[in-house]
Amino acid sequence: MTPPKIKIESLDFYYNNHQILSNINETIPENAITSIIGPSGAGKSTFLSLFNRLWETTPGARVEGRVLARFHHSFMDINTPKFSVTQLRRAVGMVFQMPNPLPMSIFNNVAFPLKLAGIKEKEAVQNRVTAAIKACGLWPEVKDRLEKKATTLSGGQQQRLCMARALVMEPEILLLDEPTSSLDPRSGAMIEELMVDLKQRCTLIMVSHQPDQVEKIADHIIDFTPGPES
Amino acid sequence: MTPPKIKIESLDFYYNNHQILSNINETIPENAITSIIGPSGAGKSTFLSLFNRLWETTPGARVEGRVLARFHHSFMDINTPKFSVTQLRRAVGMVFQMPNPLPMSIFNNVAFPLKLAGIKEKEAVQNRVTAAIKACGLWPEVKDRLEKKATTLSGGQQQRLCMARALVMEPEILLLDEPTSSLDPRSGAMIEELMVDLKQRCTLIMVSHQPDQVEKIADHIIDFTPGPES
Amino acid sequence: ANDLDRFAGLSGDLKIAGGTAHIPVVKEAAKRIMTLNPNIRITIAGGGSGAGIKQVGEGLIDIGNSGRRPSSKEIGTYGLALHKWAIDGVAVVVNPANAVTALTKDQLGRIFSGEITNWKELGGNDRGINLYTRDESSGTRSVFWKKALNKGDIALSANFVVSNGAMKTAVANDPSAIGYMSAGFVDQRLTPVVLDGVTPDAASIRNGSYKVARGLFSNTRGEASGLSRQFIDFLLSDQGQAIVKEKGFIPVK
Amino acid sequence: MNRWGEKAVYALSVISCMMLFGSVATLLCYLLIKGLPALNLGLIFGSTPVGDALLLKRQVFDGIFPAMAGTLALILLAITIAVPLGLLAGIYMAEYSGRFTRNVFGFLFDLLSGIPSIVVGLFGFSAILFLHHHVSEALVPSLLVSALSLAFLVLPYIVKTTQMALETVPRQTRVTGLALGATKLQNIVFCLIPESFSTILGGIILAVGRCAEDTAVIMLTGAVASAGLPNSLFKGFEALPFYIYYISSQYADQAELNQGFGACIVLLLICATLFILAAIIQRKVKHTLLYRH
Amino acid sequence: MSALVCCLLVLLILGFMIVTGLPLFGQSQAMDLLTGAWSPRNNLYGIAPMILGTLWISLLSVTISFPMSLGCAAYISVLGGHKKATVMKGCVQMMTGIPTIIYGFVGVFLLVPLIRETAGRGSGMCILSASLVLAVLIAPTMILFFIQSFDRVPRSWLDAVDALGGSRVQKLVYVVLPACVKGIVTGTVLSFGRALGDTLVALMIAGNAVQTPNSLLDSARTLTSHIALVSAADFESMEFKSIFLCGAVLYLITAVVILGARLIEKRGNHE
Ligand SMILES: Nc1ncnc2c1ncn2[C@@H]1O[C@H](COP(=O)(O)OP(=O)(O)OP(=O)(O)O)[C@@H](O)[C@H]1O
Ligand SMILES: Nc1ncnc2c1ncn2[C@@H]1O[C@H](COP(=O)(O)OP(=O)(O)OP(=O)(O)O)[C@@H](O)[C@H]1O
Ligand SMILES: [Mg+2]
Ligand SMILES: [Mg+2]
Repeated sequence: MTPPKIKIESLDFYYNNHQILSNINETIPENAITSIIGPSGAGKSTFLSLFNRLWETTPGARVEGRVLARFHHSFMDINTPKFSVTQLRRAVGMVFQMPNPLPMSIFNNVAFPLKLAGIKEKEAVQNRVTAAIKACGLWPEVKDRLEKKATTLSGGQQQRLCMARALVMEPEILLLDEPTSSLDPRSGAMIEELMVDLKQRCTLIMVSHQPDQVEKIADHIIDFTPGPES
Repeated sequence: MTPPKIKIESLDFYYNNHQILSNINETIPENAITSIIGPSGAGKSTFLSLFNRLWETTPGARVEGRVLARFHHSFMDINTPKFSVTQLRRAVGMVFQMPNPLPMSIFNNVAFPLKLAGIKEKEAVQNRVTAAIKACGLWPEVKDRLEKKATTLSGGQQQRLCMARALVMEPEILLLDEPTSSLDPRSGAMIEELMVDLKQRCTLIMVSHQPDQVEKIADHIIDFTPGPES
Repeated sequence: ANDLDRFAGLSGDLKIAGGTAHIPVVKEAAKRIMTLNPNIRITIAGGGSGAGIKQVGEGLIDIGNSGRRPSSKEIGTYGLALHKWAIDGVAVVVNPANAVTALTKDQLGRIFSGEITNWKELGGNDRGINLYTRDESSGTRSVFWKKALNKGDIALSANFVVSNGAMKTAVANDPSAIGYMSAGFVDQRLTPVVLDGVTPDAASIRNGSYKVARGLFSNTRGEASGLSRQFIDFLLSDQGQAIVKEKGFIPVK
Repeated sequence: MNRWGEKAVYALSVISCMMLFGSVATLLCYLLIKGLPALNLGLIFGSTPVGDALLLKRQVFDGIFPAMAGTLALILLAITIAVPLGLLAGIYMAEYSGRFTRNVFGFLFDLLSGIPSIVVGLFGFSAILFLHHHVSEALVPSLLVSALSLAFLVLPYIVKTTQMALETVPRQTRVTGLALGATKLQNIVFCLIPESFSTILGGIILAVGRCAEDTAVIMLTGAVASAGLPNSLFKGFEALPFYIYYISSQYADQAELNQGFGACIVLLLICATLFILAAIIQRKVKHTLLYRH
Repeated sequence: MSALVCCLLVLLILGFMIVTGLPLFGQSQAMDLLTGAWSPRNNLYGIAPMILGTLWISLLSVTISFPMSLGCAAYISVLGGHKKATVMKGCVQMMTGIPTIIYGFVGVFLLVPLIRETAGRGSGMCILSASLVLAVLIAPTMILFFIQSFDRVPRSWLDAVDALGGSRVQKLVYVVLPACVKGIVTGTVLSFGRALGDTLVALMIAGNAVQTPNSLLDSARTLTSHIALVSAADFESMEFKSIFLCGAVLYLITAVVILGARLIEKRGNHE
C-alpha cells in the first residue's frame, strides 16, 4: 500500500442541525484509486466535498474534526483559515457526475483554470491545454474544433473534457463523483482506463455505484453502507 | 415466448427535421421484460415515449408509421386521434430515470393517479395506495411517515415511490427509463426483483445501460446500437 | 338660531369640486354639517378652478368652485349661477431670508418676464431669482396674471407647482424664490411682499386698496336648489362667514 | 484579472449596495422623524371617538380612517377584477395559445404593462366622461371607475407572471402528471399551478402593492379630498396615496404637513403588512394545496 | 378569451388617444406639435420640451440606477454571503412596495434643498433631483430582475468555477455576467419604461418648467406630469386635447422600448 496522502480524523458533518457524517476516521493512500461506495443519501458526495472544501458553498453546512492533507512534506489541516481555499482547489481537481462544461469554446474550457490562476503566457497555456486534452484521449476527436462550443460535444466527450479541465492545473488529488454513471459503457470504459493511467501522477478519490467498476479499478474502498446497528 | 402485446410497424420519428428513429419494426411480447439497449443518444428514451405518446409534449416531435397495442382483444393503432391519450396513459405506467416525486406528501403522490382518474371513495383509495406501496417493498420504510413530503425520501426510496405511483392504476404496460442507474446496488436489486415479480401482471419495457442487468432479467432485447453501415 | 338648523331633516349627496383655495373652508363646513346630520354626504375634490366650472357645467358635480369669476362665455354656455362667499387676495411671497420685501408692479412684471434675474438688482443679496408659478387652469394664476402682471409674459424657465401648498413648500424652502399664492394660505414661513406700498392683509384686501384680489365663487348650473342651495346659504350665514375668517379669507358680509 | 482588479470589483459592488440602502434608509428615517410625532389615534380618527368610528356610528372628518378604508376597498375591488382575468389569460398564454397568438398577445401585454399609469387614468377618465354624456348622467368618476382602471393597470403584471411561472415549470414536473394520465386541465390545476404558486402569488402581491400606492390613476378617476367612508361603487372615495398627495399640495400649516408624513408611515405599514400577509398565505395555501388529503 | 379582451382594450386606448388627438392635427401640422413650443395663449401646443424633458429624466435616472443596481445584484447573488444576501433580497423586495408618492414627498423636502445648496444656483427642482429620486425608485425593480437572471445561471457552471478554485469575483466576471448579458439588457430596458411612465416624482420634483432643458440643473417637465398638470384644464380646450397627443407619444416610446427588449431577447434565444 502506498503512503497516506490524506488523513481524516474524527470528522462530523452537519447540514444545519442534521448530521450527515459522524466520527469518520479514514486514510487515503497516495497514487492510488480510493473508491467510496454506499447507498444513495449516505453522504458520499458530501464526503468528497470535504477534500476541496466545496461544502462551504452550501448554506448551513458545517464540519467538525480534521482533514489533514500532505501537499509538500508535512500534513496540514486544510480546514484552518490560513489554508487558502483557492490554492486548495487548484491542487485538488474535481469531476462531477454530470459533465458540466462552461459555456465557452472547447479550448477555453480547458484553459479556464489557467486563466483563473492568472497564467497568461500564450505558449505555456497552449502547451498545457494540449497536454491535458491529450492525456484524456480526447485530442484526436477535438483537435479540429477547439474553437467550437464545448456543449456540442457528446456526453462522453464532455465528461473527458471536464477531466482535462481538472487535470490542466496538474492537481495532486482528483475527486470524481460517479464519473461514468451518465455515460454509455463504451465512454465509461474509456474514463476508467484514464483513471488507472492517472494513478502515477495523482491521488484519485472516486464515488461509484457500480460494483464491477469498483472491483476492477479501486485500490482502496471506503464503504458508507450503514452497519446493522444504525 | 409469450404472445405479442405491441407491434411497431415501419416507424419513423423526427424532431423537427432531424430524424431520430427510422423504419423500426418490432414486436413486444406480453408479460415479459423487454430491454432496450444502445449508446447514449441512440433514441432509446424517445422510443419509450412512443408507447404512452409522451413525445407529443415535445414541440416539433413527429411520428410516422404505426404503433399497435392490444388492450382488450384486437390490436389498435394508439396514434389514431380517436384513441384517448388520457386513457392510454392510465393504462401505460412510466418510471423515469431520475425519480420525480411530485411536491406533495408520500401518500398523495401515490394516490395522485387515482385522483386524476376521479376515484374518490376514501377506503378504495387507501387500499390501493397501500397495496401499491407494499408491492414496491416500501411499506416498512414509509408507513409511519405517509404525511411527510415525498422529497425527504432518499433517492432509492423515491424511485420505488415513483414505481408505486405508476403501479397504483394497475397498468397493463409499464415503461422504465434506466430505473436503477441512480441507485445503489441494493436498491437496484430490489427494483429488479420487483420487475420480475410484475411480469405476471404487466408487460414491461425497460431502457438499461447496465449489461449485467439486461442479461439477468430481460426476456427480449431491442438493440439500438447503430450497425456498421450507419 | 343655529345656522346649521337649515339642514335638519335633509338627506342626500352633494358633490363639490374645483378651486383648491376653497377647500379648507368647504371642508370645515362639510364637517359641521355631516356631524350634525349623518344622512347628508358631501364629497369634496380639488382639480382647479377650470375643472370646477367645467364639471359643474357638465353636470358631473353639484357645486363647482372657482377662484376667479367664470368668463361670460362659460356662464352663457352652462347657465351658471355664481355665488361669491369670500374675498381672497393673491399675495406675492418670498422666502423670509430674502431682504427684498417690497416691490412695485413694474418690478414684479420684469421679474416674472425674466428680465430681472438676480435679487441684487432689487437691492437684495447676490442670488439668482427662482420663479414659481401655477398651471394654466389655476384661478390664482389667472387673477395674478391679470391684476398683478397686467397680462404680461411669464418666463419659460419658471417652475410650475400644482397648488397653494406646493407653492408654500417651494418658497419656504428656497431662499431665492418668488411666487404667488392665495393670501389665506400665507403663514409665518413666508414673507408676503408689499406691492406698490400696500401690504396684503385682511384690511387692505377688504377695503380694496390691495388690488390683486379675487372672489371665491361657488357656481351651480342654473339657480341653486336643494342641498346646494342650503350649503351655499350656510357659507353665507354668520357661522359660515366665521369659518371663512378663521381660515384666513375675507368674509363678504 | 489581478488582485487589485478583484478588490475593485468587490468594492464597487459594496459601494452600490451602501448607496442604495443608504438612500432608502435616509428616506425612511426622515419619514419616521417627521411622521412619528403625528402618528397617533387622532391622525387616524380625528376628533371622533375610536369606538364610534369603528362601529360606523359616526363619521371621521379630520382623520385618515376613511382614506384607509377607501384604499382597502379600492385594492379589494381592483384585485377581484384583475386576478381571475389575469390568471385565466396567463394560463391561456402559457398553455393553450399557439405560437402566433403567443407572440402577438405577448407583445400587446408587454405594451400594456408599459403604459404609464397616468395614461391609464386619462383613459378611464375620458371613457367615463364619454359614457356620462352618451349613456347615463349617473355615471361619474367613482370608486368603480378607479378600480377598473387600476385593474387594467395591474392586469398585465398578473398575466405575465402567471405565464412565466407556468412556462418555467421544469419539463420533468410538467411531464410527470401527463405520464400518469392527467388531462391537460388536470395537469394545470393539480401540478403546474401548485408548483408555480409562489411565483404567481408574488405577481399578485406586486399588483396589490401597485394598487395600494398608485396615485396618478385614481387622481383622474374618482379619488376626492373628502368623502367619508366608501359606501357606494358609484361615488367618489378617499384614498391614502391621494390624501398624501393632496396634503403635500394643499396643507395649510406645519401640523397638517406632519399629518401627511404620518399618513406616509401608515401607507408604508399597510404595504408592509400586505407583504407579510402574502408570505404567510404563500406558506399556508401552498401547504393546503399540496398536502391536504 | 380574457387575453382577447385585454388586447382589445389596448387597441382601444390607442385608438381613443388618436381620435381625440386628431383635431390638433387639423389645426397645425403634426410636426409642429411634436417639435414646437408650448404656449396656449398663442395657440401653440407643441410638446417638444416635454418630450425632451421626459427623455432627459428617464435616461439619466437609468444611467444612475444601472451601475448601482448591477452592483447590488452582483453582491446579493454572487459576491455576498448567503445570509446577508437573503436579508438584503428581502429588503429589496420590500423596497418595491414603497409608494411612489413617498419618494416624491420626501424628495421635495430632503433632496431638493440639498441639490440647490450644492449647486449654488437654480431652485433645486431640476432634472438632476428628479433623476436621482427616480434612480432609487427604479433600482429595486432592476435589481430583482438582474438577480432573477443571475439565478438562472446553471448551478453546474457555478460549481465548475468553485471546484476550479475561482474566487467570487472571478465567478461573476468570467461566468455570470457573460451568461446574463441578455437579462441585464432586458432588465435595464424595462426599468427605463418604468422611469418613463412615472408621474408623481417628476411632477413634484422636476420643476415642470415648459422650456427646453439644457443643463441638469434646469427645471423640466415630463410628458406624464404635463398630462397631470393640464388635465385640470377645460375638457374641450385644445390644451386638454393635446395631452392625448402626449399619451400617444408616451405610448410610442414605450412600444419602441418594449420592441427593443423583445428583439434582444429573441437574439439571445437564438444563440
Ligand atoms: N444542501 C443540503 N441541505 C440539507 N441536506 C442535504 C443537502 N445536500 C445533501 N443533503 C442530505 O445529505 C445526505 C447526504 O447527501 P449526499 O449527496 O452526500 O449523498 P450521496 O451519498 O452522494 O447520495 P447519492 O448517491 O444519491 O449521490 C442526504 O440525506 C441528503 O438528503
Ligand atoms: N426535444 C428534443 N429536440 C430535438 N432533439 C432531441 C430532443 N430530445 C432528444 N433529442 C435528440 O434525439 C436523440 C435521441 O434522444 P434520446 O433521449 O431518445 O436518447 P437516449 O438513447 O435515451 O440517450 P440517453 O442514453 O443519453 O438517455 C438525441 O440525439 C437527442 O439529441
Ligand atoms: Mg451523490
Ligand atoms: Mg434517455
